[in-house]
Parts: sequence; C-alpha cells; structure tokens
Amino acid sequence: MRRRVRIVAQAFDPEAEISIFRRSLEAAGAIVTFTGQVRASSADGHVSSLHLQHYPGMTERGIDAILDEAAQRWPLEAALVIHRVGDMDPFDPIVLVATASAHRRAAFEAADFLMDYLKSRALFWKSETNAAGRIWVEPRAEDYADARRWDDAPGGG
Amino acid sequence: MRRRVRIVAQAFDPEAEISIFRRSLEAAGAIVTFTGQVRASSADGHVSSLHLQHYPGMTERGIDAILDEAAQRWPLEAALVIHRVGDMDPFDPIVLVATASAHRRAAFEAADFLMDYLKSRALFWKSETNAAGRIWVEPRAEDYADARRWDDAPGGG
Amino acid sequence: MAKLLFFGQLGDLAGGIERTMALSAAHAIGDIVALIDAQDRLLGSALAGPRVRYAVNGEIVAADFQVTDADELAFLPPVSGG
Amino acid sequence: MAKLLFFGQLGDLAGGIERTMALSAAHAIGDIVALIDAQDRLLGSALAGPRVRYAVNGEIVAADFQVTDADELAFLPPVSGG
Repeated sequence: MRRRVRIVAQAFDPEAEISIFRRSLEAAGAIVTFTGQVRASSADGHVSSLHLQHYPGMTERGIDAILDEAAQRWPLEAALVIHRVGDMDPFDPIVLVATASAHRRAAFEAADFLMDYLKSRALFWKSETNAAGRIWVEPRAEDYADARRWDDAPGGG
Repeated sequence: MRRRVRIVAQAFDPEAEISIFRRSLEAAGAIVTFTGQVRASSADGHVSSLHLQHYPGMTERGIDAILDEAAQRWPLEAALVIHRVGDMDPFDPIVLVATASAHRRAAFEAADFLMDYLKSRALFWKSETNAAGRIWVEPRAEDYADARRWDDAPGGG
Repeated sequence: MAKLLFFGQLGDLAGGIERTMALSAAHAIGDIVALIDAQDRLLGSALAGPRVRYAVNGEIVAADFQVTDADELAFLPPVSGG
Repeated sequence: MAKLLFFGQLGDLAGGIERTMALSAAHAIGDIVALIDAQDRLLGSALAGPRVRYAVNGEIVAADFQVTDADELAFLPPVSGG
C-alpha cells in the first residue's frame, strides 16, 4: 500500500490533494475521502477559532502504525492522511483521509477506520475559542464507541 | 437537505465538483465522497472501453427517491450524485457521491448507502468492451448483499 | 404508435434501443412479448426472462398491465451502475 | 536537563508546553509528578490524573518508568483530533 502522511501548519486544499491522490492510482477504481472542516458553531455557541496541537514525531508514528493496520485489514492500493495543526478559522479544512481500493467496501471501511483513530486516539489536542473563552475539546462518548467498533472486528475486504 | 443529481454524457472533474459542494456548506463539518473510475483491467482482462446506458427521467427519479430516503435516515445538510453515461475510457470518473453532515458517521453511512443503490439498483446498464468482445456487466453477489444491508436497518445518525 | 425501449443486452438483441409498435387496442405486456416472440424467438424469450422488469411511462408495472398505443413500454434487464 | 512536555490543557496549567528539569539521578515519573506537585498543586494534581498518559522519548510508559536527565518526558491528556 502506498501511503502519505502530512501534518501541516498551514491551510491546505483538500480537493487539490484528492486530485493528486486519484491521479496517482494505477489500478484501484474506488476512492473514498473524508474531509473535516471547522464548523461555524458548536454546542457552546459561535466558534471564533480552533487550535490544534500535536506531538511532532510521536503523532506521525501513531498514524503510520494505524496505516499499517489498515493495510493488513483491507486490500488498499493507497492511503493519504493530512492533518492540520495550529490556529484555524471556521470553514478551514482540518483533516483529509483518502483511501483507494479495487473494492468499494474496502475503501469505505478503511477511511471510516482511519477517521475513528484520528478522532479519538491519535495524538492531537484541540481547543475552541468562543465568546465564553477557550475550552479543550474531548472526544464525545460516541467517538470512543466508534473507535471500539474495530477492536474485535474481523478484517473487511 | 439540499441535493443535486446530474447524469452527464461528458467527462466530469470530481474534485472540482467536490470543491463546489464543500464550499456550499453552511454548517456541516464532515464531508464524505466516493469516486468510482473505470479500472484499467477487469476479471476478463484488459478493458478498452466502458459504456453506460440509463433511462432518462426514470433513472433520475429513482435517484431522487433514494436521496429522500437518505434524508430521512440521516441528518444531512447536502448530498450530491453525479453519474456518467455513454462511452468511457480507463481512468475516466464514472460516479461521484458526496454527503455532508454535522456528524461523521452520518456522512459515511449515507454515502455508503447511496453507492449501494447506484451499484445494484439504480437504472444503469453497463457494458465492457475488451479483447474478447462486449459483455454486459451485472452486479456481483456482494453488491446485492451490500444493498440488502439497508433493507432492515434502523436509521443511523 | 406505442414506443418500446430495450435496455442493456436487450437492445443488442432487438438491434436497437427503441422501436415503435402500432397497437389498435390495449394489450397486456405479456401479449406484446408473445407478439414479438412470434417474429423473433431470441428477443422474445429474453424479454420473457424472469429477471426482466417492465415499466410503462416510467413506472414499474406487472406483466398483465394493459399498454395502449400512446404508451412508452420499457424492458429493463438486471441493472449495473457505478 | 530532562525535557518536560505538557500537551493540551496541561500546557495551560504549566504556563507553557515545554520546560526543563535537572535530574541528578533517574527518577520514576511518579516521583517527578510529586516534585512538581510540591511546587504547584494545581498542575501536580492534573498530571497525576487517571486519564493522563506518559511518554518517554516518544514511547508510552507506566508511572514507574525511570526518567534520566537525557530524556524527554511528555504528559498526554485525553486527545481530540479531526
């Protein structure tokens, strides 16, 4: 499986990255992407900005390990993970995951799996600044539950 | 739920469409896309070209009905379906589905659901031309099985 | 003239996607298939296949549906998209 | 000097992501937390929280892991990405 992992401190263009990813494929006919972008509002009201921290080196190694696991579980030709860090504004892209396979379900499941990891297990810390001040965000109970779906699941494909 | 359905006889640019879709969002932070493109080879050998037929009017109404169902099952802000018809070459995009929601799982499941419909239930007929001649393709057993997953499933969200 | 549409491999057998048929009275789809079968066994048996569905004016109907001269009758073999 | 890293809200409590600490001998992480707690109760109790994990030189370790003056010790509160 070809792979690419990027942690970026500047804004990135998800569609430009998807285009490069798709055009690099040699055989896979099924491409699934997930893009997460800063929401204009959260449960706590209007979000004015978002900040993301990571632990350089260790965060990347964790993502690389989960890509190893995805490659074992599904027949993927390629996978891409881009994650933004630093200060972000509403509508800025935060994360992009792309997977490609000959099989539609493999591409869907692998993208879903990678996002569950990035959301609740990867080494990122996120704070939101709104009218009430700055708060550190934690995954919701359903994010943890989503990630646990894969713990006992047999490989897809 | 905002929606857009296009059956196109000419090549389309998936990433340009995804960009327009993403930039149209007002609240949703989670965007899932599926792109299917013509594979360079199939089980029967090298594919030289692919042809897709639809039944103008009836095909679109079927897709519109499945979008109604997706809107009932998941809290989606928007959904997009583009499907190519006519003659295609290897690597040409065939289908693009994009879904957007405040919830990651809703966007994943709705895109998966729509693709299962497009693959095995929507009114399209596909033929492959290769060295052995022209054959009409039917969904694989797993495509039918994938589509049946949703028949008894409760709504996600 | 009723319009008949043959999709997928049925169009190959029919020698084209579309043809017309004069219907002086309403006919059940099963009868129309029998008329075609009398002239073209290969196409007729394909149209009568268990996996072929029928649509009249864009709505799925059963084989006993009555088709008139003003209708569009489509023969829909197993689909495959995406 | 050992390098200490405080991520997420721990960085707010520590007044910065990074600080150094001179360690004349190897200390268990639990002991280092106790040293910090003696100077700063708020930070110390946060570092001892049940959901804080420890990493030394980029590897997750337990609280009894021995840290030396050449090591990088990171305190990892609950994560949130994507």
